[in-house]
Amino acid sequence: MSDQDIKKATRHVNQNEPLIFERSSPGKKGYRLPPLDVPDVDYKKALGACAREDLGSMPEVSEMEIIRHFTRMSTWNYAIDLGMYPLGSCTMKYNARVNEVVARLYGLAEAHPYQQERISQGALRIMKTLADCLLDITGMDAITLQPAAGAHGEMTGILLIHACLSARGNPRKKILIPDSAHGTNPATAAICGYAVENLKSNAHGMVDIGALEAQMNEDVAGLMLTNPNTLGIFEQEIHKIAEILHKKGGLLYMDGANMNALVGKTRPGDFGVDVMHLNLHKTFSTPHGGGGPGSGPVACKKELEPFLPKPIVVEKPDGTLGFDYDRPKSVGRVRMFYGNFGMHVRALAYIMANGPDGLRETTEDAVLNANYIRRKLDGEYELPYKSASMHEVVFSDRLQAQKGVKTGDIAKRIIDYGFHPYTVSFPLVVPGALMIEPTESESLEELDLFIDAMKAIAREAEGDPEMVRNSPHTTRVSRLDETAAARKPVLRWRPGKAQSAGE
Amino acid sequence: MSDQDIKKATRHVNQNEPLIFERSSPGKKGYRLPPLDVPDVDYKKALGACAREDLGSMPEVSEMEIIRHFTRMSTWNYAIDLGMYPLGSCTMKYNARVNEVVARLYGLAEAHPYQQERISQGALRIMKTLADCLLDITGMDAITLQPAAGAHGEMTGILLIHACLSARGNPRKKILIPDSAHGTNPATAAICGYAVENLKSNAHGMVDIGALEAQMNEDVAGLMLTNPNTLGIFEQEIHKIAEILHKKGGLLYMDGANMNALVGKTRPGDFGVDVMHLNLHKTFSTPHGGGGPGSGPVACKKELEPFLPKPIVVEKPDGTLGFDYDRPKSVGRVRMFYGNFGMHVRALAYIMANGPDGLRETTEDAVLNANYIRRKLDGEYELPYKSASMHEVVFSDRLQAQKGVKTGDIAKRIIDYGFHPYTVSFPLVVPGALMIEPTESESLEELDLFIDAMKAIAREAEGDPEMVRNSPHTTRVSRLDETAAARKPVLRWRPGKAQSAGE
Amino acid sequence: MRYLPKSPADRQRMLREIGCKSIDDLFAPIPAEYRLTRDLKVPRQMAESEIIDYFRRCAEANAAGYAVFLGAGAYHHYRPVVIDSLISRGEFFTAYTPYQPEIAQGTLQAIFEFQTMICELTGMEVANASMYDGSTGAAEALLMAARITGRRAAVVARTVHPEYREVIRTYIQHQSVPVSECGYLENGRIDMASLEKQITDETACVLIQSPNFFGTVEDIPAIAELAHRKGALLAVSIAEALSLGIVKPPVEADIVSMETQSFGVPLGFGGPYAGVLATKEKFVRQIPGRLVGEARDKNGKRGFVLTLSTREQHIRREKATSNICTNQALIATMATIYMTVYGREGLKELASQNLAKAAYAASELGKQGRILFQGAPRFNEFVVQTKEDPYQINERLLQKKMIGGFPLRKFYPELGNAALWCCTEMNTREQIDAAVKAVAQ
Amino acid sequence: MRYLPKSPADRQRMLREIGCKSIDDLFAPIPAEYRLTRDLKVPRQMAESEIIDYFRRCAEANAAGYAVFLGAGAYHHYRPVVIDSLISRGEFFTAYTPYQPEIAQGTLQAIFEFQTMICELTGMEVANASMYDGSTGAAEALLMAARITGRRAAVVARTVHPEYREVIRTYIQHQSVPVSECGYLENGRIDMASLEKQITDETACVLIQSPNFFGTVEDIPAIAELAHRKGALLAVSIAEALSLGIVKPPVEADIVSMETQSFGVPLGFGGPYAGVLATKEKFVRQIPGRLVGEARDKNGKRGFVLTLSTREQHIRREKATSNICTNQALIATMATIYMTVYGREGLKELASQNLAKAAYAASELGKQGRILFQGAPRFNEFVVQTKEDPYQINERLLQKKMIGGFPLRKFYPELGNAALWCCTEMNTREQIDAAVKAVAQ
Ligand SMILES: Cc1ncc(COP(=O)(O)O)c(C=O)c1O
Ligand SMILES: Cc1ncc(COP(=O)(O)O)c(C=O)c1O
Repeated sequence: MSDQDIKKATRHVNQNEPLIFERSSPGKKGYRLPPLDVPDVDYKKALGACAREDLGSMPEVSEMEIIRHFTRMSTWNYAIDLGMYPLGSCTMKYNARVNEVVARLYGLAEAHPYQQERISQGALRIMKTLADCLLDITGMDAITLQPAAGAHGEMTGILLIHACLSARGNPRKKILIPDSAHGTNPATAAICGYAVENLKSNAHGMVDIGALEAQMNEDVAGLMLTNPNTLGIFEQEIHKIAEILHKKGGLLYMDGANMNALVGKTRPGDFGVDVMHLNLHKTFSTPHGGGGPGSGPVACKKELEPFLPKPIVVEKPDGTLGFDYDRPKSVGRVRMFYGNFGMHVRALAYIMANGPDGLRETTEDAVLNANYIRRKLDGEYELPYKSASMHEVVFSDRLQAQKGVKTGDIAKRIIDYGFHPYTVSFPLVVPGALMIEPTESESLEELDLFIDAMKAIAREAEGDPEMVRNSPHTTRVSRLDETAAARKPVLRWRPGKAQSAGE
Repeated sequence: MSDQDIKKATRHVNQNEPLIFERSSPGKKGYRLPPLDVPDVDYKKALGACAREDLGSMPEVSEMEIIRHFTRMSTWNYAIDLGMYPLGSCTMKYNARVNEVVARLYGLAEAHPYQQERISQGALRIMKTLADCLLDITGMDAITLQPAAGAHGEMTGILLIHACLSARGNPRKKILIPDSAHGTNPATAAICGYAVENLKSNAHGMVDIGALEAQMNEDVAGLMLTNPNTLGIFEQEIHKIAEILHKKGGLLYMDGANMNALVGKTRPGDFGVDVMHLNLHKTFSTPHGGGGPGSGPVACKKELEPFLPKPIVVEKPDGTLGFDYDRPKSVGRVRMFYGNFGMHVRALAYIMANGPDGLRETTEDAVLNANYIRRKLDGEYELPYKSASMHEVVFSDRLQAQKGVKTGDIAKRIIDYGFHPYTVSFPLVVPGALMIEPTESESLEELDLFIDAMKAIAREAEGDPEMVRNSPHTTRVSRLDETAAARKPVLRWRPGKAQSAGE
Repeated sequence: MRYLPKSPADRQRMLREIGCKSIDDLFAPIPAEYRLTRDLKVPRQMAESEIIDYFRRCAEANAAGYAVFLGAGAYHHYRPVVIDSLISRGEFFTAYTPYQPEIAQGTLQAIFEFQTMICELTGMEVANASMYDGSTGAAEALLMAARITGRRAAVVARTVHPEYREVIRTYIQHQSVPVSECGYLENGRIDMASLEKQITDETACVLIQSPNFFGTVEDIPAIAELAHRKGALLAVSIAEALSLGIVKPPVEADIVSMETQSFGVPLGFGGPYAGVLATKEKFVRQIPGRLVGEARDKNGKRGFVLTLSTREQHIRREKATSNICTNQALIATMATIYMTVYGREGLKELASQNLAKAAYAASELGKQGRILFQGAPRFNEFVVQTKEDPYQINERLLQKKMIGGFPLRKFYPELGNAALWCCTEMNTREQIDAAVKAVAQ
Repeated sequence: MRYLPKSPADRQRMLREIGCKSIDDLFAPIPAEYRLTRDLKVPRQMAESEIIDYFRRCAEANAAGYAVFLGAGAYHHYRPVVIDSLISRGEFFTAYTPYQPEIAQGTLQAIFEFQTMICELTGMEVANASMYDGSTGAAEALLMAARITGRRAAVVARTVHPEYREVIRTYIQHQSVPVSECGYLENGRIDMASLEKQITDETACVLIQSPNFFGTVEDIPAIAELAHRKGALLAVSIAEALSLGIVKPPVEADIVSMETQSFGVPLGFGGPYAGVLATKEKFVRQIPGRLVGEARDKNGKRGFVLTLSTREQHIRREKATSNICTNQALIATMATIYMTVYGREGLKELASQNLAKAAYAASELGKQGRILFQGAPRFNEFVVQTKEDPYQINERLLQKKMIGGFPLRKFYPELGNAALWCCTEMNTREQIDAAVKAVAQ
């Protein structure tokens, strides 16, 4: 393999580290407790038959080893802090440090969810202010911050639809979902007791209006639409879509995962959406944390408001804030307490750092970046849909597949170039998809390096497809055997197993 | 090169990053100020001829780029947090996280040095408590926390000797310094107006008592002794040394860089030392930070107390603490304000985390680790002095040098094995020295990996000396040309210079 | 905007390359009538110092430095500082889901360790990578049991956290899994006689909590025996994870759903926390959420990967075991670090201190009121019944910067003036004595 | 002890391998009569939570949340949060001096950037990697000038920070470099006529501070001209680094010694801060402290190394340019991040806000007292002379959670009831108005 073209990364010595259990030995300690200041109690006596014998293989290590263990492991990860992370649909943007600082302020981080409202006014104010901001951003009438992630928001939203239609007289049976939709959409519909009906895209990668008209009927509760959709294409006939649904008594749900293309430029509430979720961990920059936590507020129109999960934050006559639990029509709670409050803090800090001008500029840069990549890579990679791109662009591996190089191989190879890959093989409507979402957080230099890398890989796929198929070549481990792992799953460490070579 | 024996590290993809100036472009911003709430002033008018035109090549970059810039660069560093850092004489021990937390507490981190004593009682209490602890640890009578590092402490200490001897009638002319001493010792003596006279070690690597007796006379102000010395050997005849000095009216200065071998086991004040410094950034775990900051408190016997730098912290009749500036015999200030207070906080936190039992155990483990390494490597590497080792052990490269592999080459090679090298070529009394100080912070597993690596290198030096001489082979850059760099020094970036290849 | 790494010249150059005159050209796909032509109504762009000032003011408008006697599903434990120090490394907190194992081994190994420790603590054989929290985890446990057994009903103890039960009701409302609730006895434990009657042929599982909402440790072997005898599974929800330091793990259960907040996660006004599901190996293909498994790379080196993803929504879509995608990975990592810090001995010692503190407080408060549910073992929570309205008592405590127990009337009207108190290692004897004094007043 | 990674069994095994019976065998080299047989008198081993409690109590016994009008060598500026976030990475703060460039490029490149920025800001050609602080840096500048010129005397302005002057006196006391002090004029600037007289054939350098201790910007070209005419060097000390955002750099100087505390370094009760020395290229071999230079590796790749170390103590020993070894690298990195955050435009804008705040405060306080030194430009500090004793005024301010200006009487008895006030971007108009009101009272 030639490193000639690789400008962004170099190999460097990196620490190995076993599992923490393999570091453990009896008598090492990473803690010390203060002396007990009340009479000691023999827990074995107090608990009797319920007393525990021992804690098995729980580790025994010192603080120094803990620091090294996790620090070393962290160096095996790629992260936004290290470079572009163009995972389509994931909106991997800069996670501002000030957000982390304010979320850890003592009075916020140490607030008990059941402490009296009187001593929770700061937290309530944050939730209320965030809610107000999100309502103006979405153009909706009411909101809940309770859902813990996007899929959780979807569930909440579809429950709202169910409740609303039930109140109207009939919850109906089906939810329409475009073939380009994210897997959480159909999974959500199923949890809410709806059957899923697939809706085909047209040649432009948008909802086929004719098909929608044909499929829409009194059995259909609503449509779950992502806009811009997972091809990065804005559903230009959105208003017509809403009209078709509404005319037949259905409701329009919008998956707001792609709001980073819209904030400050257009509002779902204005173009006919009835209910939607936001991903604070995408559009509003709360960190992904290796898979979570997230936060998925759900905003809706007036008619759906009575059904929102309880409690909701309300302003009381005396000007103080409080929780309203008295909501008889509510679909119920979707999570204990009030949601992922720490993410609310961060999202509000993000909004304040941006202001209206910054939010608009952010959206513009996100769309600019995606279109720049599209322009530069069009031709090198096949662009299956020619419709205008918003914040992300989806190519296919058709050209490279002719040499046996698939989207998954290209993804592995770009790791050698110092990048995290794009989203692989999604959306399903594009065979061999390369789904690229740069976000606004990438500089022109970083984008050019990415484009150069992608072009170089296209050349490599021509000249040395085998090398690409065996990539990555620069990582600690390469091409882990996922099939074997799933066939005989080893999901936990067990004592007695020798430490494996190379670790 | 074979990676067979390398168990501790693997190569992994690592980000490149140019100089920040190479990322800069006009109009990018990483800051935003609050709106000015007082009348604006045209600074050019206000400053007239003293107004600045522009800020030249100062960078213009966004926050995202700043995070990546420094995060990427950080990944090029080795650190205690990543593994063993056996730099002899440097005491690279675990830097506890709680120290960092308490040093950043608002009331401490944001205290102005000139704020009234009445609202500084917390800070003063910390300084007083630390001072008391250090006095018991050293067995001395009085202390100043003002010096900013070890060398600064040395200067303070020698000034005390000068002042004390002057008060006795004659400051004298010379300071005796063993040939194994650290470079700061003679440099300090020179700053304080003393001539330096070299004192030879004996065959055991200790002060040659006969030579000392011969060299000691009324011209000699004192002896600067490191104990254990830089060979890691405790000066067993320390009391005799003190006696010889004292008899002829000289004073004994102890360089406390190696106190990690002694804390809780013996006290310099008890074995005849008159004045000494401590390195809080060694023995007391304050972080080295890539070269600093440090803190070098100086402790002394009663007779020297009147000469301590001012101010000192005193307890007032009403029980509050304050600074005493009224010290007519003081050698003066060695630094503005009160020293590196943030390091005082950390050092005290370290002492509290340990307590008397922990401090003793720490010293024991430090000595245990060094002796374990010594036992395991003796024979593979030549041990020039056979005297017992305390917290560090010094080998020589004599065996390897026969194949042309020098201590510096072995050091480079051990980088490939995932370690930071030991201290190279110091102390000067050992030609080709390998000075190894593991500290107490290394586990048996890490020590064994180090020992295995050193043994493997010894074999490599036999079998493939060229490979060792060309190491490291696993790093981003290798064998930078220091001679060329010093011949035509480039000490700053200049605009217009193109970015260099490979970066 | 200071987060955006573009100069005006960069933007111009890019537009030129794309072939656009202005940025608005790129928004042409949005029909003109829906384009927003005004500024959003959000606060103006602020300096970092202003943002900090704003949130500091909010933090000050919240309680801080109060003595906390509240538990009830969120526990005030000491958080070792290494946790934040380590998870604040960008490599952990700014990474995504570890879809590319070559550059995500840090996250993957951490989760594998999490799974292992959860198994060790709960006595289960497999654990997943996390759920949103304990309440949603409990709901998913119940649905999982229905999938496993093919039965479509459940019995839930009334001593399960009331908000967990609300969440369960929400989750199952359109799943036709009728849920009945089972009461408790004088000793605070589940009413076994009633339970026996409530379990039918259609009962997929019995869901209990232990220690339950009253702080009482349930007799799990007995409940398991009963459930299993009737062909139902036993799902155990654990809200106070620290109890496992000294309380016997629910090895007889089929599914354990645990909230890990006690393990180093800030109270944070209720979130983010992290739930986790653990179960027997034979049920692994019905578990929702992500799983990390061991794998070998092309050179035979050990590594870790996301595995068994055919259970998940991105593969299975409407047939998935759950719709969960984003989970609580970073919080699980916090818990992993916490469990590592305390470890085998520390969790026991710490849990034992908790028990002692609560026992002391109960004995002292017992002089001012009646301690309910005395007949069964407790961990760090207990119920006090007073003559005075606990809301009134709490008002008085508040004046003294103390947050009293959780009044139970809202969820258990039959208990009258009862409140649920919690004591952890954070409550000093001094605090407890002061609280007792204030209650007595 | 929780930091120690050893089990009892590990220790036993190691002792066995070494061939010792007990750990005390290893301490045999210490003569028995000096071995400590009692516990040290230090606080008992504490839990992490206890340590935090202790320091939190100390922090509370200190002022927090006061409005600060003190400058005088330590400046209260906003610290962007990215600074602590980045320097808290273990790779920066737990690394040693970058002696092994292959695994220290992060530190080396950061310092190279620091050196470059210091050159840009000060108008010098080379800068070192840091000194302990501004006061010791000033002393080293003076000694450096003596080495360069071979002359052995110096003139120091009385408007140099009084504590800097004390440090200088300490440093030169055994170096036979007599130092005379030069007074100031009505406008706060150095007395040029007197300076002219004080410079002799033996004067190695003139050392001034600008903005000086009264906040007044000196006429550096004129002073430089005078010094150079007499064969002396000009050394300029800068205590308020932020002034360089809008104040002309001292390009005419030969040596600049700067305290960088204003650049993102916490006040921290006086330290750690970081000084830095900058000079002309031709004097580089006389500069003390570490220098980082560009280098090529064996494959031609750019990298950075410590260079010109033959000036330093570890090579030159008693002939070194200084005894400095450990410096303030991490603080220099903090300053580097700060300078990067604000950069070319931000430092100007921020400095300009500082000037405006101080101008406003001076004009308001001018109504309550006399503003001294009016004839020359100022940055963010100014001197107010009041009828009332400033210590008394400050007592009153303290009651209102404000820390007033620095009373000058201690160092400048001739100024009577004068105090040195400072306003930065941290002082809101509201604070200033409140302070003025309290002064007026
Ligand atoms: C389009 C879309 N919808 C829904 C989701 C699910 O959101 P979450 O992962 O927050 O549950 C995602 C997340 O990747 C998504 O990309
Ligand atoms: C033996 C010895 N003495 C003195 C010093 C100088 O201490 P500092 O670097 O803190 O000035 C050192 C530091 O490396 C040392 O090892």
